[in-house]
Amino acid sequence: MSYELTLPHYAGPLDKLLELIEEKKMEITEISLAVVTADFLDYLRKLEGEHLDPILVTDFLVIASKLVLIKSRALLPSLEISEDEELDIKNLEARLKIYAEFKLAKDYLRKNWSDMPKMSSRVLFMSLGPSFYPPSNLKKDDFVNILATITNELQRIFKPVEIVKTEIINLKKKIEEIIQKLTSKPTIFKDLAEKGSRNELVVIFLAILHLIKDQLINVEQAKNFHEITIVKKEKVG
Amino acid sequence: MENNSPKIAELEVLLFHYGEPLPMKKISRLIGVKESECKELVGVLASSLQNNEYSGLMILEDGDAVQLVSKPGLASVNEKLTKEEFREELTPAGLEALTIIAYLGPIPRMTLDYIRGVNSSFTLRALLMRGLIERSESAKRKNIYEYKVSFDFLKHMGLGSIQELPEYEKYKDILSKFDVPQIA
Amino acid sequence: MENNSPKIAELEVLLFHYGEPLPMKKISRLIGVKESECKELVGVLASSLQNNEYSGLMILEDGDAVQLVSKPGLASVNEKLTKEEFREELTPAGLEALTIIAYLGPIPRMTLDYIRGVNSSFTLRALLMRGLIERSESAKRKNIYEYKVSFDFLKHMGLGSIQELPEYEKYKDILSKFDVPQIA
Repeated sequence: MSYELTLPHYAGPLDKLLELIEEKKMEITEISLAVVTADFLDYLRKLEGEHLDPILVTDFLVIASKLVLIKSRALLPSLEISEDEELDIKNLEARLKIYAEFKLAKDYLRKNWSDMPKMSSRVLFMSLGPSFYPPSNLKKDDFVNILATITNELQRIFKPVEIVKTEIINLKKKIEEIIQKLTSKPTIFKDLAEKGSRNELVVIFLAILHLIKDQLINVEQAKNFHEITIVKKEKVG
Repeated sequence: MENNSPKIAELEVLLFHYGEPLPMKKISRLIGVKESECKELVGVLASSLQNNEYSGLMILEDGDAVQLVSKPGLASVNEKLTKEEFREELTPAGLEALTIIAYLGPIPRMTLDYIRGVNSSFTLRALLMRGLIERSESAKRKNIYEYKVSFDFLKHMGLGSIQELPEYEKYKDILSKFDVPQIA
Repeated sequence: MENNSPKIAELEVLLFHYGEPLPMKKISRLIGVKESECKELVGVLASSLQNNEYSGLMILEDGDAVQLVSKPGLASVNEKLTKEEFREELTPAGLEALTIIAYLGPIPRMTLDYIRGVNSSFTLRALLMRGLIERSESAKRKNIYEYKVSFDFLKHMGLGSIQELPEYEKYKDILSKFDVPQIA
């Protein structure tokens, strides 16, 4: 229940994304998504800092990884992406548009909702009193079967939440790793991705964007289609 | 004469809601009219229902009390519905609720809803009507009803007491852990 | 066309007696008409009640089931009758999920998650517990639940049916307009 009960004032990731785009007075496109990526990540980091429900953070991370993919392509046009990822980008655009459409409908519901029902009805067989009609489809042994099903279901639902899926690597750890790897001499961006998997690349990008925000490093891209080099910024003073 | 129709509609809602015969005094108080006026309204509603061939309802006046009931010619269809409903076997929802109540009873509806993950109002009412469960006001909390299986049901299942249910202690323990969290 | 009024009166009596939403299938069988004819009778009764200013009752309907309830306009009497236990406040997450389910229902959780961009399992569970939505197994795919809003939802909104939501038709088909890939 935590989602419902502890986070009544937190909007979901699409809500936040829409808000950021609307703030910039932009249409929902791949370009505008790339533009607001850094702000979105910034917000996500704030959420993480508040130790909120891991499910919510995971929801944000899922969207964040798609955004970073979009951002990566905007920064690195040479980046090859798979058909699935291409679809993911198109999907995020479509989802956000659908989500935006539902905002009006949501307002209507909010305005017309009455905490107390506006109509009343009668209970089942109001005019009858109770009598005894035992079921014939229930045997003593059925109890245990029914209970086993219920307890399995409960255990499934209330199991401890897997904080982040294996695909999403712990951001903070990654940031620390990158800082450690960074020396004063330029490093080729792709060298940072040890296994070279797409997801890792994406997470690294995410981390780098954080670092840009933190002004710890400078990102230099000599020309379009060139590789990005990362230089650790000298501490001033 | 002013337009009385909202008051007449309100009168019908009152009778619909309570089901049982309502004293004229109570009606006048609830819809905010004088008792003499109330009698008039009852008269208008009664003849409106009587003359409406689409309506299956009528007003029954018994002394000072008024009741909304079905027209006499139409009782047989209701009997058919009642019989069918009670002849039917319990639904999966009914079996599930009955089992949880047997092992955890007496429990309030909230706990039952929480464990089942769905609203149980209708299911509870159906089990009550079949005489399989009973409800009573909670000793601890006012205005909260608690439900347990009926003695008749236990007897029907060939059980002398709740404790004779298969694996009673085990499941009572497991399910008790999923009690509703204390939240405002 | 033959005179339908006795059937319509029977229909009203059944709904009055049963109280809860009554499946259209059951009604057809009990009053001995085809299901298509039954839908027509429901329509006639609904508009007869709606147009009768003396009547405080109306029909709630969702295509599968029908319920007799009080009209939403009669707020003053309704306030006096409604018990506090029926109070339901919505959280932002609940409101968002309800909106999408109201317009697109019956929908599987995957579609809801996709549109909201969040995992909705706990929100769905909370709405189910409060009786504002219902779930049933998908007709097309086994082991997949689909969710739709309940009659209680309609009562909080003051709507006779889900089709009365503004721009219902527009939203109903919204997914097909956006070239959304196969989901659920």
